[in-house]
Amino acid sequence: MLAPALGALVEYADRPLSPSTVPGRRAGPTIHMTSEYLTNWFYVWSFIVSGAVLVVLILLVSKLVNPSHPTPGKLAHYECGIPPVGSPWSPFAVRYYVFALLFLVFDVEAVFLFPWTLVFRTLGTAGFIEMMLFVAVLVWGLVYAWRKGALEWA
Amino acid sequence: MNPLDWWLLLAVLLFCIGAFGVLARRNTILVIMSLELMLNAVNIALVAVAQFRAGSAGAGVLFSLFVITVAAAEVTVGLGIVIANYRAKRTVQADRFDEMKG
Amino acid sequence: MADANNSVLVILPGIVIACTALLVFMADTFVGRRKEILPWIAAAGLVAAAAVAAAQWLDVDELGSLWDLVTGRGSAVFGGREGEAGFAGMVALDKFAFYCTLLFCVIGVLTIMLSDAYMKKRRDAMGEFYGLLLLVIAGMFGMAVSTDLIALFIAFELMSLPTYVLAGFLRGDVRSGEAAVKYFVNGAFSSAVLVFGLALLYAASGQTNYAGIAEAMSGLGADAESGLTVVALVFVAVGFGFKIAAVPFHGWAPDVYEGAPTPVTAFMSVGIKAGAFVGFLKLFTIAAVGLGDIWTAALTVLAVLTMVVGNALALPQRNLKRMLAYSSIAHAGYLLLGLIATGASLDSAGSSAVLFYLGAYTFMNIGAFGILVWIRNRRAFRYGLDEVAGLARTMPWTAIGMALFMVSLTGIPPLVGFWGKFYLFTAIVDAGMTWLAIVAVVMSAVSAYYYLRVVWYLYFREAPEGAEVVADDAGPALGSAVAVTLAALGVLALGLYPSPLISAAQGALRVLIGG
Amino acid sequence: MEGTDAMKLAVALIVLLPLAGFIVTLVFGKRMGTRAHVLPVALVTATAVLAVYAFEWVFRHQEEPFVWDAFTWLVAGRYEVTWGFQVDTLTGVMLLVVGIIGMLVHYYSIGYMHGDGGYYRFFAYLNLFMFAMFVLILANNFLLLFLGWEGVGLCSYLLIAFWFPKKTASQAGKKAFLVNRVGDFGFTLGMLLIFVTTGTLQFAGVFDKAEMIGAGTLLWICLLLFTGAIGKSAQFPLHVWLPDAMEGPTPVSALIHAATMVNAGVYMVARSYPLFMHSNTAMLVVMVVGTFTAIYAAYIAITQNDIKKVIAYSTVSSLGFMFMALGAGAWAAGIFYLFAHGFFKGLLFLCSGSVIHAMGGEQDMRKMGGLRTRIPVTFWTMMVGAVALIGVFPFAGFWAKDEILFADFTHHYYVVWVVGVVTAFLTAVFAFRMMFMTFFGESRADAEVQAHVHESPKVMTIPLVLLAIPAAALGVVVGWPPEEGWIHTFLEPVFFDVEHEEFAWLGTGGALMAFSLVVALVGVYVAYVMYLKRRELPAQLAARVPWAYQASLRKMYMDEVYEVAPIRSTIAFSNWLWTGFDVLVIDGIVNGLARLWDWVGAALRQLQTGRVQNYAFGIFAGMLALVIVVGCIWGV
Repeated sequence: MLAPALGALVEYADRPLSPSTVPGRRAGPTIHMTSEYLTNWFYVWSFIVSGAVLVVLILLVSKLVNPSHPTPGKLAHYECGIPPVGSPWSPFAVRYYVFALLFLVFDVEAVFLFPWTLVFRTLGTAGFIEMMLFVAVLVWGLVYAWRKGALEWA
Repeated sequence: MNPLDWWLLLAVLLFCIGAFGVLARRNTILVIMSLELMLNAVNIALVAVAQFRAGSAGAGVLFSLFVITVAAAEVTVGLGIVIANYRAKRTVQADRFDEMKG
Repeated sequence: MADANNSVLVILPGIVIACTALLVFMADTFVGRRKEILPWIAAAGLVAAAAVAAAQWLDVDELGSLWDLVTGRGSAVFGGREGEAGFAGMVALDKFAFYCTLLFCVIGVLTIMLSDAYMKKRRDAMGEFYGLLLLVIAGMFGMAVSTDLIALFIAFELMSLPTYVLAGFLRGDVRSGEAAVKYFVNGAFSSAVLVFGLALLYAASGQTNYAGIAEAMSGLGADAESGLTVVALVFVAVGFGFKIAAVPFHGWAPDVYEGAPTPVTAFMSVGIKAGAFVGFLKLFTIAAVGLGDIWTAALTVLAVLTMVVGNALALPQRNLKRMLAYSSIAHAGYLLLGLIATGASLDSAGSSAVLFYLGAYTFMNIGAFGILVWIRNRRAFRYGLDEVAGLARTMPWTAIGMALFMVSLTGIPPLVGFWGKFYLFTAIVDAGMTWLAIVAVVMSAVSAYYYLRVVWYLYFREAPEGAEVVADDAGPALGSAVAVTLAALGVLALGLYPSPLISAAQGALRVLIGG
Repeated sequence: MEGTDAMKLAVALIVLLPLAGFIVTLVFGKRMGTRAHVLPVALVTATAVLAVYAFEWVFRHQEEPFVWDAFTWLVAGRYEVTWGFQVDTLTGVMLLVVGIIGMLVHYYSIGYMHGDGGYYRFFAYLNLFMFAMFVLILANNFLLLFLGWEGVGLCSYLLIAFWFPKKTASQAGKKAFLVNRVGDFGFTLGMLLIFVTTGTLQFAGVFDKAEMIGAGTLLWICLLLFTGAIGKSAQFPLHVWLPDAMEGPTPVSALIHAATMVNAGVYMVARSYPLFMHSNTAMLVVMVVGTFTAIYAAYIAITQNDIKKVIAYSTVSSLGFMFMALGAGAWAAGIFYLFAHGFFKGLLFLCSGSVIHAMGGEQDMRKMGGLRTRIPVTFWTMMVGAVALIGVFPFAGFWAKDEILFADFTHHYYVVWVVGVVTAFLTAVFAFRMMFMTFFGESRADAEVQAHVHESPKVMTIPLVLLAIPAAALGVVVGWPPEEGWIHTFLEPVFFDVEHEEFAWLGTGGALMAFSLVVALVGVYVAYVMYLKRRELPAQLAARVPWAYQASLRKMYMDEVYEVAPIRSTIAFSNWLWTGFDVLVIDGIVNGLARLWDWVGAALRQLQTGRVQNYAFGIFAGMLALVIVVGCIWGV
């Protein structure tokens, strides 16, 4: 049911708004397509509408509508359906998160290696050296973490 | 309307859902997840533009790569802060951090 | 990668700073207890970076001396008028970037001095503190040199992420932690908005390079001012407005400033603001130069709100740190006038006024916060206004310094704060927005009330009972003293003779806008 | 032009010496202890000599004022601000007033402040004040003038609150500060407007363009500048700070709040003569405000019992007189009055200080009386001052006041003239009420105060005598003959083409002169009847039955108050003005502004909830709002 609504939206948004728009000026197919969607106000309205609906309304309505007769039972937060017993964190050693974070960082930084491999030949030595420097910095970070004792269970 | 608009619309919706999560969720972990959602919306937009829009297409892809990595760094810092606070305050509820106001 | 070496040269100062950061981190794990060396390494790195930047200028410039260079006299500019571009036009080290590099190094060194006694109390954290500080400064440098959306985004995040940690780096201190959480959540949120804005800018122009964007936009002619561009620029303005704590994106600022360690607060209120301003100044004035009327409209709304709300909220504050936080919000409002002036008139006067004000503000605000650090170093101090009552008798010189900075922040001649406002306001008047100038003048008149109230307490109030208790951060604090003294001298000297700085700022802008 | 180099040196020293005195005294004063005054006094003496030299120079070069751009403060595009000085005849007059009175007050202070805790601080502030005041009058552009303007203001607050442990003192200082904010704000806007319209702040540049400025803009400029003058020169409704400023040490009251700083407003308006000249409306405003203030303050002065408060209100009244003159187009007369007023009002203040000194700090005139014989020097000098104030032939006030009234009359401002005459009458009444209550009749002080009554030391009395001379003779010297007196020809170059009325001895002029003289004397007589004549009676009674003495004495007061109905109503009215209007309404407005902002701030504070996500929500909502606003500005 969203589509027709948006369709209407687009109809509304597509009408020429900016008086300064001169329909005559078109230069080349790309720009043609470009000015087609650049001149419409689709974005303004879609932002305002979806933003307002999704955020403002939900927040405010939930604030206004719900009667607040707080009781201990109601105040218990219910992220996972049942009132949590104790802290959800207790089972895990904090170390676990440190490892998780370290892994996350080094794992994701590796993403730069893939495009590099694609253009490795064209880049040549300079590119190789640069990537080695990049890796060196990462290693440097790892060594730091190790020196700081982040890698030991304690 | 041309396909790029639909992609951008998707990005916008995803972005707003993420924003909603940031604003509405009380648990900081979930807030950080919502932040990632917003950044992924950005990635969709970037890749879509790189796909459909004339101009320097490669830039968009490159940009999205950087967004991904920065997002990782961001979540790392965020979780680190949350952990540190959990140690001090024994809570991850965002609305419990209101000691300073006015 | 033909210009690889050249590119490296262009960002060499930044590389120096970053490498120093890595060095500090590593040294931290090796020096054991002798951590006093770390601040020296950090400071040396900053000085080296400044020296490198200056050297790069001197060897290509026909400029006679470094002085001519700093004062902006002389004709030639590094590598011609455009400055030296690198990494396929992603960065450019021009005179503008040079001015900013020097400014950032000054800010960094002052902050390092300021944190002297403070960090001696917290040896274990020294490594993180100075390393992260350097990383932030490297990010600020990136903001100054970047001429591409991608580079801008990376620099922006490099500037932001370590700051979140710095804000909360008093582990175990609840307020500091709270500051970190607030800063992080809001910061990450707004930078997501920013990067979405950048993406849309890319969508609108198909380019990420500033020059390319400007070209594409001008190619579109009137179509450029479309909904897409409006949203894009507004989003960029939001991310930017957050960093400079412009209303209504300011909510975090007072809490974070209050909770964060005071040296960090001092640095944030000056450095981050400067970094954000120079970065976006470049973006708006090069990439979005043709769309001036759009972002000018957005910034005008922000400026008025920021000046009014910032000052109004500073009035009732009785906690000096918090008062200064709101005051720095208000000053962000004044600074916005400069950008607006440039956007409205395409004249460089406004932007150069911004650069000048950033320099002036550095001395005023670091000085003001430095005084707080210094007092706390001498006696028990919770940053309460009543606690400084009658300080003129117990600590006369401190009181004089505080009074000096407050008066300068108010903008009363002959101190540097006055000239800062003078240039901003005249610029906005020349841009034909006299009403904005009037708002600003009214607001500075209001600000006089809470700034001079401090002076009033210092000199004409009886000291509270038992003021002479043991200090919170007792210990030798030569660094803080030197920092405050330098700041005071800067405020005085530049107040009596601002010409060098202003002409330097104008020289820096000549590169971006044909001022 | 001969001697300019010497002149440059003189001007530079005039500015620099007091500054040096301030710095040195502030830093080393504590160590100098009781000799802290030596350096500042010496320097100020030198300054005064130089000031006289500068005056003499300009006396020789009346047509070609001395202009010197010492050094360019900042060169930035078209904005060029210089440390530029200018000495024309108007400045010359101011130099005499500031230099000489300033020097005498310094000497006087040696005795008056002797043994005070903040001895060195006091002299340091005084020197700083001299510096700022000289900058103010020597400046050749509005910005530098404003710098001095703020400087004297700062010193004024510092010195009013000099005894700040006294709550009232610090309150008074704060009040002065707040009230002046309002004025300075107007002044700032005025400067901004001038800069916007003429593109410069140099006097010469601005005044050259004066004709070109549109009438509306010019009116605004003048009114804004005048707002500044109202604040600084304590005109209604911003006069409230001056009476309270009496909390400061008496030498301060004499120097800053009578002779020099409060004249800054008058000077600034006179300096902007070329601007005001072209805006009749502005002139009218100036005249009306001045006239009203004159009579209003005179009314209040009648019921004051604090000797310093009487003189303070009389100062407000006199300043009103000056603005009345400027507004009525009698520019030279106004400056003439300023010139004379500086001397005799300063004299009066110093004398009151000497009286207070003699009475061991007592300021209430009801506890004085009969001091005539006890402190003769003070008495005679103060008598000179009072006579000069009320304008008795041939003392200084006479000529000045008379020219103003003459101008009012001949320029057909008859109402103003009448008000002026009434004011003159009231002035005579309260001045001599003060004299009689203080110096004549029986002493009403308690015994042990009586015992210690003593004439002040030489260092205080000599300045009194030195001030009494000009207070007496100045009028004849510079003001004779009326309307063609030396002061007129001297100020000719500054106030060019002001039309002159012919002063006919056997015509309007003479008649008016005689009339106002009579009025003054009547006033004196009334005061005599009310506050002196009915005193012998209780004196004789007291000789026989001491217990009846007190009772009858109080009864006497009742009689004095109630016997004459018009006086009663007058007193009631002035009481109402003083307590009701001043204290309630005007203070209310001043404090109200501050409170309003506090309130706004408090309201906005509610939004600062400290919740992370409320801030984030603020960001998001602001983002949407911005999109809408900019979208509406720009596409639709």
